[in-house]
Amino acid sequence: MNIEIQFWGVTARLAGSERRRLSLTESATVADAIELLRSDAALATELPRCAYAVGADLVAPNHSLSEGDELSVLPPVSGG
Amino acid sequence: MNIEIQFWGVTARLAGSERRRLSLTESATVADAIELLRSDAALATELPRCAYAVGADLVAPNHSLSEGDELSVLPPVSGG
Amino acid sequence: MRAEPIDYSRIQPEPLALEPLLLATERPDCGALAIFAGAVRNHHEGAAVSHLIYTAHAALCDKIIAAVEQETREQFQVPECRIVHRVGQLGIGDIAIYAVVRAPHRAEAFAALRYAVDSTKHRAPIWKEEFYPDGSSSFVTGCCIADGFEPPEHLKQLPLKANT
Amino acid sequence: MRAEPIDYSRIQPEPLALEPLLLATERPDCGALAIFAGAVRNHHEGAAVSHLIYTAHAALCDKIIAAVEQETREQFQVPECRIVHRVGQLGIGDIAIYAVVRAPHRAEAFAALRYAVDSTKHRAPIWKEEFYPDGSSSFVTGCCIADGFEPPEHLKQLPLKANT
Repeated sequence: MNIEIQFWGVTARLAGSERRRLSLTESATVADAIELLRSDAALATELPRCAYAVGADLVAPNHSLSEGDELSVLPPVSGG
Repeated sequence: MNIEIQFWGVTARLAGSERRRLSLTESATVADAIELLRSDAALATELPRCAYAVGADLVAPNHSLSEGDELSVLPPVSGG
Repeated sequence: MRAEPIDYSRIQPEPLALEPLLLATERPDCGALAIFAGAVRNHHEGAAVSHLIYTAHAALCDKIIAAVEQETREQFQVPECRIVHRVGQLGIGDIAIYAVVRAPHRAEAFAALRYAVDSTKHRAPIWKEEFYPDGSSSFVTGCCIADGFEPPEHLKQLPLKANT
Repeated sequence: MRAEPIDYSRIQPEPLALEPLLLATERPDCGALAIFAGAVRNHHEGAAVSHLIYTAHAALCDKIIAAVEQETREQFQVPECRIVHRVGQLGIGDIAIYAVVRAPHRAEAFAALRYAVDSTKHRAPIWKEEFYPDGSSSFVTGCCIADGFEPPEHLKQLPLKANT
């Protein structure tokens, strides 16, 4: 299946883009997507400090992904 | 000497007036003025909970009064 | 940041305005602005309240509130602290007190604001008379200024407008 | 006090206004109003800052800030809590966040305000990019949302505008 990664904050800078399509096996989880993203050396060290969301829901690493999901990569926040 | 007492808050209600002239001996202190005011039964119980000021200065009981001083009787405060 | 301290009255009979306090304290080095407003409630200790009358010893208030502002700035290392209190008749929802603190960071702003408000309530010679729907009234029992009172030197020495 | 919850956007590209938050939260039973404003400072960790750009995941922010507001009201028993955050380019002195709490008494208002601001800063998906006088920039190192992350049920279940 295909999902779309949405990079936020510094991760967009590191990824060189705000979006990236990812191809995953049918039963893939958030953790599988992270594992695939880790092959990008620029992102690898930042990913463990990130949170993840699908749409407007924060999701845990064991969350199962579905075709067409938008998975947000949320680096440490600095609002206020 | 003569001084003028200025009653604030509930003490003005208890004294029945916002002001009262007091005749004191020449070397009188704030404590002496308080002692004289205690003869007013309506005020007697409130006075120990009051602070005292001459003009815009808070004063301690041993503060010496002078002719014409305005001595403020300041009951417990409830601003804000 | 400003050329000289802006004079203002800490005790005001008119409705209090927040905007002048904010404008007078603007600073580019302060990321945190903390504000407290005390409004007249429609109840106190279970009894309905229709309105209040605040009275204040204005000259002594000005001096004591100026001292509270200075203590707040020094103890919490905050560049700006301003407090104003209204007197006269106030209706439900009317603002009786504004306290404003500006600081580089929020932790000291919160702590300083709390100190400023608590100190003003405990020490400023202001009295609240509550009026009830039946027309009766009573003075609210408050804090003894005299409790362990030992007039600190700086309270006697501070100029009236020591808010630089 | 009001007929129905007033809808408002917690993430705004326009300059933030305090007045609508105050009007929307007025209550005759609340004597304490505590407000925090976070403004852009001209310095950060010793370096001069010329301006900032805030970005936010608006939909998730709205949900998380709504949850923070609800937690604040429930944990501190305060009837009103509102938080808004600005996004886009902000200059020095511009307000990035307002948080407003109303409560019957000041103690809970202070505590609730602090919780609301701290929680928003730690949990809302908002990122600050600082720009320096030489034209360079960097993202400010912030708080890991993921630290010990276990998404609480109410964060998933809250309707987007759960601010009654």
